[in-house]
Amino acid sequence: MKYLYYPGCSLKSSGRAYEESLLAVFDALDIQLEEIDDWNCCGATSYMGVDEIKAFGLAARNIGLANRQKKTQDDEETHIIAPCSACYLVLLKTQKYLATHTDVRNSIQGGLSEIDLDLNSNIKIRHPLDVLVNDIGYQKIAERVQKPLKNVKVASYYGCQIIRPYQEFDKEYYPMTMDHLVTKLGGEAVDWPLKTRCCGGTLMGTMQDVGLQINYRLLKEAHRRNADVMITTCPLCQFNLECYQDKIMKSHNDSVEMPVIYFTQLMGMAFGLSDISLGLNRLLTPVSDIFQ
Amino acid sequence: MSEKPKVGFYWCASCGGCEESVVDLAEDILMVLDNVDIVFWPVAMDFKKSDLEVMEDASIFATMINGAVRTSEQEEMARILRKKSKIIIAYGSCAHTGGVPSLANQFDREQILQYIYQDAPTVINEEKTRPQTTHRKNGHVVTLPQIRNVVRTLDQVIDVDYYLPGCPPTPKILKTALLALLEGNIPEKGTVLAPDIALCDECPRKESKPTEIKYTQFKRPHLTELDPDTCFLAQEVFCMGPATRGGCEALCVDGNMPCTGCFGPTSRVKDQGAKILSSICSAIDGLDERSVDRVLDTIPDPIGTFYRYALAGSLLRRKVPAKSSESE
Amino acid sequence: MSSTSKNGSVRIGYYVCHCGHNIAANVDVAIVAKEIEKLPGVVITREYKYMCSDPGQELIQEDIKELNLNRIVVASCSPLLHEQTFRNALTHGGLNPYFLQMVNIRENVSWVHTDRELATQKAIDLSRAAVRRVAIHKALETRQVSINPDVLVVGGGISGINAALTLANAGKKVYLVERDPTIGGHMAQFDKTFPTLDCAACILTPKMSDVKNHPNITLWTYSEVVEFSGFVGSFKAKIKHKPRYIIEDLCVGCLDCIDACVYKNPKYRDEFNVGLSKRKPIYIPFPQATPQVVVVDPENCIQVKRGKCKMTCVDVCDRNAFDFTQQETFEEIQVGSVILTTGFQTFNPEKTPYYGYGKYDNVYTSLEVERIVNSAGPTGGEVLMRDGQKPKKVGIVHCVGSRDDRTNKWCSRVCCMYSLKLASLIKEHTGAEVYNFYIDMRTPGKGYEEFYDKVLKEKVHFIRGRVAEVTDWAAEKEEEGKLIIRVEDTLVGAVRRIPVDMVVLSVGIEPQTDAHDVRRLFNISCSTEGFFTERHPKLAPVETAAEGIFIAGCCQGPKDIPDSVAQSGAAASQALALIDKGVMEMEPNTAYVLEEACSGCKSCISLCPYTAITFVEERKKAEINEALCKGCGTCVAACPSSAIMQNLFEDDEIYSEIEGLLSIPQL
Amino acid sequence: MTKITASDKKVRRYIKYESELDQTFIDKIGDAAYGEQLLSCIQCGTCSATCPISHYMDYTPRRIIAMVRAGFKEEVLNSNTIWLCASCYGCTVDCPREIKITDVMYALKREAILEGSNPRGFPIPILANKFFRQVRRHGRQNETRLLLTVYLLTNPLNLLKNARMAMRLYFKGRLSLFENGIKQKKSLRKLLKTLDRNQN
Amino acid sequence: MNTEINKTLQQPWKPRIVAFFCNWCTYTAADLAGVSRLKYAPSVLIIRLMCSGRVDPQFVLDAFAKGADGVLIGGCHFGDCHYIEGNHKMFRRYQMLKRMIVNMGIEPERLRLEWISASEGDKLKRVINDMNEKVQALGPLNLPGKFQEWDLEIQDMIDQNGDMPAAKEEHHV
Ligand SMILES: Cc1cc2nc3c(=O)[nH]c(=O)nc-3n(C[C@H](O)[C@H](O)[C@H](O)COP(=O)(O)OP(=O)(O)OC[C@H]3O[C@@H](n4cnc5c(N)ncnc54)[C@H](O)[C@@H]3O)c2cc1C
Ligand SMILES: Cc1cc2nc3c(=O)[nH]c(=O)nc-3n(C[C@H](O)[C@H](O)[C@H](O)COP(=O)(O)OP(=O)(O)OC[C@H]3O[C@@H](n4cnc5c(N)ncnc54)[C@H](O)[C@@H]3O)c2cc1C
Ligand code: SF4
Ligand code: SF4
Ligand code: SF4
Ligand code: SF4
Ligand code: SF4
Ligand code: SF4
Ligand code: SF4
Ligand code: SF4
Repeated sequence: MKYLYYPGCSLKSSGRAYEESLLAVFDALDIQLEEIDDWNCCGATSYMGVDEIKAFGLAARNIGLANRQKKTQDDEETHIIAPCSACYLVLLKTQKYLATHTDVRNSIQGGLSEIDLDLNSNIKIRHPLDVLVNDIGYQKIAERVQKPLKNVKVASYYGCQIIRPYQEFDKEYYPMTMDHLVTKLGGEAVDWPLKTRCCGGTLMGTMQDVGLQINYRLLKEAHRRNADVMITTCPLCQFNLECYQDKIMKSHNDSVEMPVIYFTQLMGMAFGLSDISLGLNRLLTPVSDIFQ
Repeated sequence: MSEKPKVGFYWCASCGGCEESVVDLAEDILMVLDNVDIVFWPVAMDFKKSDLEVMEDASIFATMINGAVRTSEQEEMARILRKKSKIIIAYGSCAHTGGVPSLANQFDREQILQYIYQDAPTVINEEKTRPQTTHRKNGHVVTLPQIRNVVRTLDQVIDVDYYLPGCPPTPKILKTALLALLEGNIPEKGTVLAPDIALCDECPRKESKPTEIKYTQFKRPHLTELDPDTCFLAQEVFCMGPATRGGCEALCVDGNMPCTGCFGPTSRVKDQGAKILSSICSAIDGLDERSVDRVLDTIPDPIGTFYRYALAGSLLRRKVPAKSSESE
Repeated sequence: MSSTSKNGSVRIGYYVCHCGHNIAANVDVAIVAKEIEKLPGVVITREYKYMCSDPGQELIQEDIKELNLNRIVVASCSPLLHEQTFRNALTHGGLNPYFLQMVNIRENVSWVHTDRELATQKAIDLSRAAVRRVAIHKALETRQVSINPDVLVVGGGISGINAALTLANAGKKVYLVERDPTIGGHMAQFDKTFPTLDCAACILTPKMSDVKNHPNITLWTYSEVVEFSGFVGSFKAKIKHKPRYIIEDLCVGCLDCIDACVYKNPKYRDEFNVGLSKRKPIYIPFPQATPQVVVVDPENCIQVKRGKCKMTCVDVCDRNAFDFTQQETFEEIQVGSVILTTGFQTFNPEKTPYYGYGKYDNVYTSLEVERIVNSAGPTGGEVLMRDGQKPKKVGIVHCVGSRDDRTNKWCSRVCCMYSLKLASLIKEHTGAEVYNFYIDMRTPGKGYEEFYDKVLKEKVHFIRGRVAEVTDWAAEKEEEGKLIIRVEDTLVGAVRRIPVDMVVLSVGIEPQTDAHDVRRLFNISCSTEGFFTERHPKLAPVETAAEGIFIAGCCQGPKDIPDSVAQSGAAASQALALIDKGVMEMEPNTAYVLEEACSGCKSCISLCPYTAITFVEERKKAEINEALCKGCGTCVAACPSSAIMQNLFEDDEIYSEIEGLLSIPQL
Repeated sequence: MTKITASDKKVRRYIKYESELDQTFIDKIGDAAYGEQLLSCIQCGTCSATCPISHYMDYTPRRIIAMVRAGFKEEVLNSNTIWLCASCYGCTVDCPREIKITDVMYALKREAILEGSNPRGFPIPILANKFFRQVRRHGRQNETRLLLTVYLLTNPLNLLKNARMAMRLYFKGRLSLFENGIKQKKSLRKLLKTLDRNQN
Repeated sequence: MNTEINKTLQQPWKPRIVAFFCNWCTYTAADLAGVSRLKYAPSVLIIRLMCSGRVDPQFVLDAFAKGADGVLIGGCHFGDCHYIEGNHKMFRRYQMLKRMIVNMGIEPERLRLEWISASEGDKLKRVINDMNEKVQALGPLNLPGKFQEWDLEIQDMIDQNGDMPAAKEEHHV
């Protein structure tokens, strides 16, 4: 099966390492990804709060583009892989909303027709985590492991937006896919209660005090549970938890230092891929030293 | 051989299939020919109206007329035949209940002509020529019959004695009916000469029909892989069998196609379409408007589905024209 | 078509009533009578001041005799009011009562229209329809069924026990079928009952032994109804008895065998204690179980499973009560009515993972806590947690699984009250701080609010807010090692985190998982969730749409013990009323299949709400059980061959009404 | 709630007259995306308890719902709650009445922007607006420039505070200063324009 | 014909609506409307059935064919049906019947289904008056007249030949 790839804005800047590691891991598993041509911003969270119709419109354009690309290639069922939680949620939400609200759908379809795009088709929005564990399967991933993560305790942090309220691949209260993945990579999954608690999103930028406190709670609990590393599925979570760590520790006067990396980076490491190919060099809190 | 009873055949608005079915009697036809004298059969032999007109009234024992009645000529011929025949048998769905031609009753004559002679994508007709009832050329006048606004069943035009249903009637029921009549076994006037019980009774798939079906959709037969042994309704494929007179030996079902209703309703039913609607829609799966409508949406052409062969003979007979077009 | 009397021709008498001024003021009755007189078949038309009065009725009777009338039309008030009156008049006049047709020209005409001419015209139209219709009426017989006085009660909770005793005390024979090894239901598991806090065992056990000892009650525990058929007055039920491997009549309940079992220690989940303790493969659910007979668990007993046990149990029994060859046995009984009291089950909190049930040891369901506070329970009445500790702080979470669109939408009605009860009991047993987290406090019942007040004064904490989460995530030092309850204290307006040692989930009441099977078996209806539906929510709360089948207790909807008892008493008295009357009369408006016209298409079978229609395999035709048909006519309308007819509402009768109504030429 | 100027500044009027309420508010918000269920809120507070940010909000989500119902339009639109909501959907998933609270928050944000009643000095509406423009112009967002603008517009001091981190990120290749727009900008603008038109 | 009636007939045209009411809810509501002396248009002619589930679509078409200008069906609200769900079954048929008559050129306002409980006498009044008004505005449907009118095109031949087709009777075996 071929997957279309929707990177989203973050994966081209602050989340660059996510993209690098994602591509490396998919490549290592022999899965082709094809970037959607001329994709635009997903219309994320903040846009919804300004103009809903246009937010849906932006997301819909991407779906329309995928539809066009799909048609030219004659694939039956096309899946868009959206790694950023916000993009994933917005695309999924748009699709589900338009499916049930005909008036809005008609209006959006009207706009798309003007630029020769078309919504109708059976396109599925997928998160790479979903694709990896459900399409590729734990089995195949386990087989690819070259350097098992012996004795590494991993706290899987799903964040909020990939797990609720639209997805269907995992439980919304106690998601376990990433935890299972960690065990398949040879590591030890830490059971901790905050794995779906929000990182505050853009609050870190806009109301820093609030953002720092929220992220402190997360790091603190992971620490308390003796995690060696935290893995995330979202560029914003990773950014908040990693890049602000200095500040978090300073403002709370507590040492909660911990590497925070993308789950794809962790996979790549277990696969034995090079640091550079996984973008590990881009981390502010280095990670390599804990893997002996 | 003038001892043999005289028999006539005539066709009105029909596809010719009914005539074909007479021929399909194959070797049996010889047996029929042995017993009767065909005195009128324009499709097979050269008979003219004038031949008919000179016959004595009530000199024909039985005439079988197939086809719905759509033109003035057909009306005229039907009337003459009525006069000349002791027994008139409406032969086939079209004569019986209107048949497929009567689906045209959903439109006005004008709408139909407009489409056929102008709007149809395959038509080029810049002069906007339309058929005329009279045409003069080189001093000759050619007349054509008039096309009526309404398609009619035979009994809406003349008095009919018996009906042979089917599109076309099967050779078997024709033979049985003919022989019965010839033997002087004369049923009550108005009888439909086929078993008075619905198709399910003789359908080979009857066993496989569950006692409870909740319809969640109706699948189009041509888009569905049809199980060759299971009742169509159980496969959510629309089947007219429950509301259609049997006697066809379930030919369509044998060919893995659902019954479309050509034998018409059974005798207690006034309106075949209304009855199938009633039975099937009662069992739709859905408690609210939205879910019911979702199922109903999968029957895109209700009239064509419920009344494929019976629109002219139905309670409403034809579409009520909109006020504006009525006045013309 | 029309079957007429004697001389074969239809002779109709038409009577139009003035109803004092009620009709005559707005309808010109004289003109109506004159118009109707012209119709074919009408022999006589009369107008009269009060048709329903004795002289009015006598008028009809005399005409029947003198004019040889065989059809009567009365144009007066609503048939819902006087149809019976005039039917009786026909009977007295020697005519079959169903040769009557009424025309409602009061409620449907004179009272609702002001234009006299139009009203008169409408009265004529309606009368013409009636005249046409009555001409083809048939003679019909009123149906009567006699009632077998025996009653089947299904489910031996407090509701079933009470219903059975009420009937038995009235001298009726009762079969009580319970699927567990003992009767008692949920109530047997409680320690105290709200609002009086009287001891459940003290009030229940005497009733249980009454049931066992009552000469009129046949008690079958460990049994189920597996087949059920028939109709009101004469139902047939097949009962399955599961093997206990003990001869019930021999066992005296000494329990020596349990001690003697080769399993030295209890090993298997004890259902009665909701899994809080273990039992052996041979056990008795609880000491006062009724009947007081042990039962062998076929899943775990070595002898049953593999046939190779030393059978130390058998050796010790000096009553020779063991019989390992026992098989399932079946029994058929005949009864005239049935009372269903199959009760409820509690909501499974694994469906609300945010409350940590099954994840954290110290999260309990209320039913578990009922056992824990019970002095006969697994902890001997001491409130101890799974780790053996006494809790110092306890949180009781209300509405678990209830009032929630994602689980059960309804309010379970008893959990507020039992949460108050448990709060009070826990505080009494342990002195712990107890917190109740509630959305709304529902205490509608006699003495209930007073009980709430008492618990308030016991210094139990009440926080109005639905708990969002129970977690072991400690945000502050004080929270470490505790379970933290996160809630908005909506009255104060602040989010709070309250660390506790023990959490009690007040799980809601929901229908038994097999409720749909049971309803299908007994042919009644239930809501999509599975609570059995009463015939009318206010006026027929224990009857069902199926004649002769009654419901009571929690199988009908959540309720507490007082209401269960009241309702089961009501159900028993409804059954008694039926038995006392001995027969039931039914309107002859049943549907019937014309076999020669039925193609066996089965379209009708599932449409009947009372499963009165069956497909007869031998003849491949549908057949309607007249006793079950209630005459709705749904199947009649739906039969695609018009092979189903309906007495009193035949197709032809309705067509002639339509024709009669409309036969005036339109302008 | 409305302040009154009394000689003692601490005295406030805590009464609300019907004339001060907007009874149509609920319909407006209810009509917006997914808001239909609003009326069935039982004020259970699950949303507030679940919300990771409610303790910073001036009204908890539950109170916002109650106030929307009652027509406290001014207070709601001026509250920081709607801007603090991080769209984590926790409340939406937990609400026993399946009220889409997150979408209600969105609807309220939109309403606030429309009415121009954003709380002062609150950078979130500004961020949203900037973001909006950037996407309209280039089709994608550039996080760096976005943040820069926001900081400059709201609290330039913040910029200094975060400067060190920014430098580190820059050297790690995680900040890009260049616009990285899409190719068919025109078609995107056309789409947005059509949608604008359709809306009005 | 009586002069009184003739006078009625000469009055401005009034619609004739055939109503099928279920015994338990809507018919009882009509009784209630009567007892409460509510006033409504005299155009509705009621036929009482035990349940709205008894309404055979043939009845509706037959009523139209025999000259009704409208057909009103009344039953119990969902959940209140005396026979549990006869009204649901009627509703499903009605949804299709409605599509069908519209396809056959009959205005949708001429067929109406209403749930009217035994206590809703005022709703009954409202529904009848409203339907009466709408049908009045549409004018007569008059199918029997239309059938005659349509057959005018074959009348000349009939006259010429002097024989009319016998009225179509139901064919019984
Ligand atoms: C935790 C808790 C505490 C409570 N505390 C109180 C209280 O203090 N005071 C109070 O008034 N109420 C209390 N209640 C409510 C009380 O439990 C019920 O009102 C009462 O038990 C209802 O009795 P019942 O007979 O209808 O049902 P049940 O007690 O459930 O009995 C039903 C019986 O039917 C049997 N059965 C089920 N299906 C079948 C079948 N198919 N065939 C044969 N048998 C069958 C079952 O085995 C069971 O024995 C409490 C409820 C709970 C959950
Ligand atoms: C405002 C209001 C609204 C309500 N709405 C609803 C509702 O919507 N649904 C619902 O289910 N319930 C409702 N209820 C409750 C309902 O009214 C009662 O449940 C019900 O009426 C109780 O009926 P009853 O026969 O016990 O008592 P009552 O209705 O009080 O009847 C008692 C009768 O006994 C007579 N009587 C009294 N003493 C004597 C005597 N010594 N000798 C002879 N006769 C005597 C009285 O005159 C009276 O006729 C409502 C109650 C109120 C106050
Ligand atoms: S419904 Fe059709 S397929 Fe099914 S038994 Fe009847 S005729 Fe046969
Ligand atoms: S089976 Fe025998 S030993 Fe066991 S309890 Fe009964 S009587 Fe006692
Ligand atoms: S047979 Fe064995 S296992 Fe079973 S009850 Fe007796 S001793 Fe126990
Ligand atoms: S009784 Fe109380 S605890 Fe139980 S569901 Fe109702 S409100 Fe909730
Ligand atoms: S619907 Fe009619 S034909 Fe079909 S099985 Fe029932 S009674 Fe027979
Ligand atoms: S009339 Fe109603 S109750 Fe009687 S058999 Fe038919 S569907 Fe069942
Ligand atoms: S969780 Fe839902 S029902 Fe409860 S207060 Fe919040 S919005 Fe209202
Ligand atoms: S979506 Fe907003 S209001 Fe809801 S829980 Fe998350 S932050 Fe709080």
